[in-house]
Amino acid sequence: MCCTPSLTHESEVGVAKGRPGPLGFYLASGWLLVCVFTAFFGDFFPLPKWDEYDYDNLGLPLFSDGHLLGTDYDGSDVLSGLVHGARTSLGISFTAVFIGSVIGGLLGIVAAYRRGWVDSVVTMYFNVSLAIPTIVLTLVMVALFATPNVDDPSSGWPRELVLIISLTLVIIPILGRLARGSALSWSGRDFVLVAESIGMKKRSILRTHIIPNVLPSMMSVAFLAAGVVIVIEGGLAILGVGANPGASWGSMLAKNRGELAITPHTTLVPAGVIGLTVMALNYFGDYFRLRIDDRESRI
Amino acid sequence: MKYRVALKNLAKAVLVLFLVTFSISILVRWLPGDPIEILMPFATEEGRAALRAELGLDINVVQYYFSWLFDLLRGDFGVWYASTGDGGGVPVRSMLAVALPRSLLIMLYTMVVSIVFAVPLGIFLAYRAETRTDKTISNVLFAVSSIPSFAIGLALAFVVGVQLDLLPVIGYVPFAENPSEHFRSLVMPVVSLSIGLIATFSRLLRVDMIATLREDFVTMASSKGLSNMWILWRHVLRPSSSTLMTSAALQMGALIGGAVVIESVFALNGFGMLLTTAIATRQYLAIQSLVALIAIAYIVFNLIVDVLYAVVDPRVRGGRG
Amino acid sequence: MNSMMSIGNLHVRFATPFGSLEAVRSVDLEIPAGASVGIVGESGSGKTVACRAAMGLLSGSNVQRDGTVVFDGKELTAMTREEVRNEFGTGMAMIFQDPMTALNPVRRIGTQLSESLRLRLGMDKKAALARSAELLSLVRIPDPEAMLKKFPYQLSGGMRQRVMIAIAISCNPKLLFADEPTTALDVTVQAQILQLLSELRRDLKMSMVLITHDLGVVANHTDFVAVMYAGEVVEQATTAELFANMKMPYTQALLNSIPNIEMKSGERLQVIEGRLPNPVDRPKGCGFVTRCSYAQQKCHDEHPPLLDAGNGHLYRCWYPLGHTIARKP
Amino acid sequence: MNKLSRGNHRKVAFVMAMALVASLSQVAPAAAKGDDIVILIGEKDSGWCAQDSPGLDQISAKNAVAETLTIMNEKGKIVPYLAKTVENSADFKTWKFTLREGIYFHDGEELTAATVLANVAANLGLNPLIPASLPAIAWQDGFGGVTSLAQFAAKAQALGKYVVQFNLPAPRPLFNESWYANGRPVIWSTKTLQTKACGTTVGAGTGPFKIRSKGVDQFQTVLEANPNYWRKDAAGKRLPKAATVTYKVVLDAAQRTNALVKGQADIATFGASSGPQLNEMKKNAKLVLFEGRRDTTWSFHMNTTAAPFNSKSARLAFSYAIDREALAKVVAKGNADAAYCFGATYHPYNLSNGGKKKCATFDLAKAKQYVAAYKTETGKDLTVLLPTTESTESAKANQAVCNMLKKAGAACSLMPPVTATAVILRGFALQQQVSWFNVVAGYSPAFADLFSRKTNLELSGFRFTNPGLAACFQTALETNAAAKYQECAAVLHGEAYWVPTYNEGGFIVARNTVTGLGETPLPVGGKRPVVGLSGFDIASVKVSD
Repeated sequence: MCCTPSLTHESEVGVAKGRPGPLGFYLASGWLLVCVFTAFFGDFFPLPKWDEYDYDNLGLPLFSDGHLLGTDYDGSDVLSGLVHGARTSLGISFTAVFIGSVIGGLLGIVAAYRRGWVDSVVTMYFNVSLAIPTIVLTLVMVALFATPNVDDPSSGWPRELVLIISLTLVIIPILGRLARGSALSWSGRDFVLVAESIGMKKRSILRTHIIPNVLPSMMSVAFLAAGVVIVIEGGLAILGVGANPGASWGSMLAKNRGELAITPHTTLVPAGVIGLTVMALNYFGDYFRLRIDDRESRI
Repeated sequence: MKYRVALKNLAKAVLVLFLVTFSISILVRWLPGDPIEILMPFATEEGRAALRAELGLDINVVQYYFSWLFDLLRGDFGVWYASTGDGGGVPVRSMLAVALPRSLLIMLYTMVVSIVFAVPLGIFLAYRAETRTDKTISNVLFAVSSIPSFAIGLALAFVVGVQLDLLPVIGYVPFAENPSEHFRSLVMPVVSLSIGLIATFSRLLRVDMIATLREDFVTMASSKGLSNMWILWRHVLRPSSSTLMTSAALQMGALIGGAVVIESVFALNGFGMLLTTAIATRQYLAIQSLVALIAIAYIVFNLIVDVLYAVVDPRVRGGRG
Repeated sequence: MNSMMSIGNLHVRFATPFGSLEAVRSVDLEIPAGASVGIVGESGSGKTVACRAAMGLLSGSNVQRDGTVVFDGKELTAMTREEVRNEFGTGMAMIFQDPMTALNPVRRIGTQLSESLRLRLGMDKKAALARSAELLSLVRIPDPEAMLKKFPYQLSGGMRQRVMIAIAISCNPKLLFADEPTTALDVTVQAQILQLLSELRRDLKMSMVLITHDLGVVANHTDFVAVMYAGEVVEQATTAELFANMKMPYTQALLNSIPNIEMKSGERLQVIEGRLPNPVDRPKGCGFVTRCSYAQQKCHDEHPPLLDAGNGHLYRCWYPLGHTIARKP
Repeated sequence: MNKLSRGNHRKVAFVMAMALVASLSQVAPAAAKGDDIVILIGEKDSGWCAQDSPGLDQISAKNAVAETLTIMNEKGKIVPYLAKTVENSADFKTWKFTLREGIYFHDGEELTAATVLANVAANLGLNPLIPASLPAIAWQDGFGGVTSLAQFAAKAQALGKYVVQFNLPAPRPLFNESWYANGRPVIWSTKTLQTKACGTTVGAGTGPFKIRSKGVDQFQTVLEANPNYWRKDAAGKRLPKAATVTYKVVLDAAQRTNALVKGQADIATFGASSGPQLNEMKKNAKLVLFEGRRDTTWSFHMNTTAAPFNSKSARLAFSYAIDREALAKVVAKGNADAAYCFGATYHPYNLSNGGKKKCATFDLAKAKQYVAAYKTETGKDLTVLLPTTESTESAKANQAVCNMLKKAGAACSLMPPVTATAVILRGFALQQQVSWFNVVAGYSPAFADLFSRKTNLELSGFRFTNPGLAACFQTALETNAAAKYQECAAVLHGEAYWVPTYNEGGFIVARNTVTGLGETPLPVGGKRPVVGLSGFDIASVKVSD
């Protein structure tokens, strides 16, 4: 209470004051809800198909008849692209981050709590996979799994699935390291020692003391990671290993990048949508973190 | 005691290096398609057998790995086979001699620029934490950091390069050839890569600095009558920089191979393009050597950061913390 | 006697989402030149905030400070931040509670000590370091030259506190705030540090404000005492007068909560039951009412004003000690 | 120490900032002026050796250094070039090339009959199954499939210092064209042939420019004028006009456009797939566009030895499903034509003469019908796998094709470039069902050759298993009769082995300061086309200040 620093405008109470206000929260979650809704029910919207080219309407500007957000220079409808892209981008990013944080989180927590050789092995795994570049990993994964056997062209795994797997592999060590660090600091706290001293089983200590405390910071970072994955996927699209051209927000950007000077809206609009989503995810993550901080402080 | 810790870290680093290169050996072998067919589609039987032996396809992966490793340790990075050649090619080392310095410089400049801009920005945001200024800038930074670098690069090329006619839009000029052109040729690529990093770094720094600003020693410094700028730069920055350094080390490794898209846009033709081409054309030896270099870079930067931790925070030197 | 600092009707409010939190309210305090004033109160009573507010160390969009603070003839409350900052170090200085957290862990003792000499007094680097060594010997640190090169974590708690005192007095301040300077230390070191402070105060002719929760410390090292409770000054007198003629049940409770050598074995230390009132939603009567064994209905209904018992002895109680009627069974 | 390093940080930051400011404040550099020409090309390649597979952009650079015995003039006719005369017997079995005298390689060697024989010998044994070795196909086929020097010696001989004679086992009416083959079979000096790196990083030819430096990564090639060049301009003045030429590889078409508009380059080449950029540049008064004849046909061809395209129904379904008009628009934005039958209308294979199209064209109903027929035949759904390259255009075009197939009821997926590149490199798609292939060779006998060589048909990526077709093309090749070619082409299309999609020409865009493009006279009269099948001639090109 006493130690309000003079230097910053933030103080302990200041944080409370600076908590994301309800308006921002509603805006952010509203945007995410719209995106998620679109991802699920986009097919029912009365729109042209995202991957069909309207050959007579190349590069229509915004607010054209029949094409609300115009078309790109290939004649595909930008709005339908965004609607379809919501499913691909969010699907890939949310799934990869969710699975990645569950696996990474568990590995990290177990490593931190068991210490010894388990910790060494898990940490080594994190370091090794961090040292392998994302691009190499994804290129190899796509070559390995997303390539249909020529004798049976329907045999390869869907590209999106392979992307999810490789991005999950990218996420695991990042969130895993975070979880390990956080679990390490929590497991040194007094209440854990107390629990141990009264003979509580390791597993129940993990369940009741460590995991609930590690979870909040993991979740706030996971929200950020979800945003980052949306962006990474766009970068992969340029190398031809991302989603098909125009199938995700990132690949819309990648596909239309050459026409930036000619039909700027076809890059700016998807970039704006990605930006908004990443911002909303960040906001949500922040809100989440502060809510949890709040909970802790009330205990 | 200290030396033992250092040795232990070094041993771990070597083990990581070993595991990375070994797993790449295995992964590369799994890649679909017979490399002989790809690298030497029209060779004679003897030629095929020779290449098969050279690529170690006739021995098991462990033997092959070690023979590659010993070659690498001797400085032999393998051969880059001409795409439709008869098994002849260019040494990977001579390809690297062209590509690696470029990528390292781009990485270095990007880091310097990102940090030079991110640090004051992070300090400013922490100083103004939770004010409207902070929130506005933070949100803008987030939006900007979510735009992929290639989009920023192309937009810059068009606006700064073509419309304002300020900078060259393509090409790389070596420093030795013309220092000022060298910098000019790299401004846009470096800026495209930096913008996202500036956003990331300044936000990381902001969070850590806000925590540090709550420390008593900041109030103490303030009560000594020191100016805010002095306190922020001299008292708060250093104890708040560990996350930033960790993140920077990770990014450096990633930038060397990961700038491929920017390399392509600005016709810089560095390490990233080499790597992706190597994978697409199944340059087995090259892939392994290139990935090994990235892993080495990753490890070296992490070791450097460990040393920097000690420079920045004396408690680490003392064996605490 | 000249006034070194005069605090008039000081209020400090923090804006919170739950409403305005009034941490300090209507504090009047006089710090005579050359005198030592003790501010006593339990944790959260607002003593630290009051002092920091008086110095001008609190700022931010969520902090609101009202009242006047006159320091050495200058009205601090009317000055800009820059002007106030110019008073820091040379005019006013502060010693913090926990020397572990108040010294920057990543900077050398010498750097931290000499920087104010260089920045505030304009000394060059060499002179500043020489002076720093002198200051360290002044606070009785052995081998000051070696000490300059050390980092805070390499020092013991007592040493760190001495370093902090050295930093605080480095620019010869006229007024020294010592915010619980000994809480973080063990008992033997506590006594040495307090002794040192008193001697320094005398030698350097400083005024001092000693913030503590320990009435025992106050008894030995101060000339005047102000007791704070829930953001208010509830009792104020010269030290001698206060101990001779204690008016507030709260002050007495504080006194009883100090361990005493004369305590018989088996006797239990008295604790003050209950909690400080919620600063956002204060009771309308006396803030101590729920914890006071003397409380009457009036204490619930009306906020007691500051009353004068003569001799400059002020107190804030409807039923002060020594008052015959009001004792509860 | 801490103090010091901290001080340095500031200094370093300051210096960096100043350097940035200084470099920004400078005015942009002037474009390469006068004698130095900068040309941007959109394609990286592995080298210029005969076995390498340079594309058009690289060939234009390669032909600035090394030249061919014959060449195509602006009317599309093959004329002698390094050779002074080319004579043949009436049965097209004996060919005599008389070389020009006094032509010297950059390394000082004189061009003689021996050099030509050494060049042919160096290319024996190359695998003719990949397009890269189209010249090898032509040569080897011409010699009846010889693979050893001993066999070769009997069939080719020097009749004098400057005369070479080839005795072919079968009639080859277009043997002179084999020595042009879009600029591929260049004549290197004997020393160049002896190095492994023949033209990859070094090499001496007879061309107007010699190699000054060529990066191992093939991204930048700097050439300098050959002072002893044999050709002169129309006024009899020395060629080449420029002092240096720099070829830079810029993969991104938008960036080639930017650099050109900005003046960082003088000339850039584009394919029709850069349609959006071309359309923009057409509006820019500072730039001049040259479009070559639309004689490159992008086609699909199918592997008939394996499912699904061993079924004629599958092939017909594919052929009818593709809307050529739409595809041309998707890919080229008005800078290419739909190809209904093979090639441009003047091509000997072309069947659409007189408006009577004899080829399968877009017809969704028929496509659906054949998809269904395939299902009844085999019990399986028709599934097609299209290989893509890294380029966005390739992915876009393939996706459009996939959509068309899906509309017809067939399944379709894209093969990722990381795998497709490998498969494509692998001796022309040994495993592929379908490949996208550009047939540049308007008149190249080498192309027909692919169908006529029975063994190749079985091994190559084309894998046509139709002996009748092979024989047909063999006859056409030996007689060079357009009618015969059309007859074979009719079979080709009737069986839907071959699905042409669109025809494109190359584009050269130059700044209006560039002069002399396409003005170099050929020694036998006439000119090279501005944009030809082997790129363009830069001997007379100059940039005015």
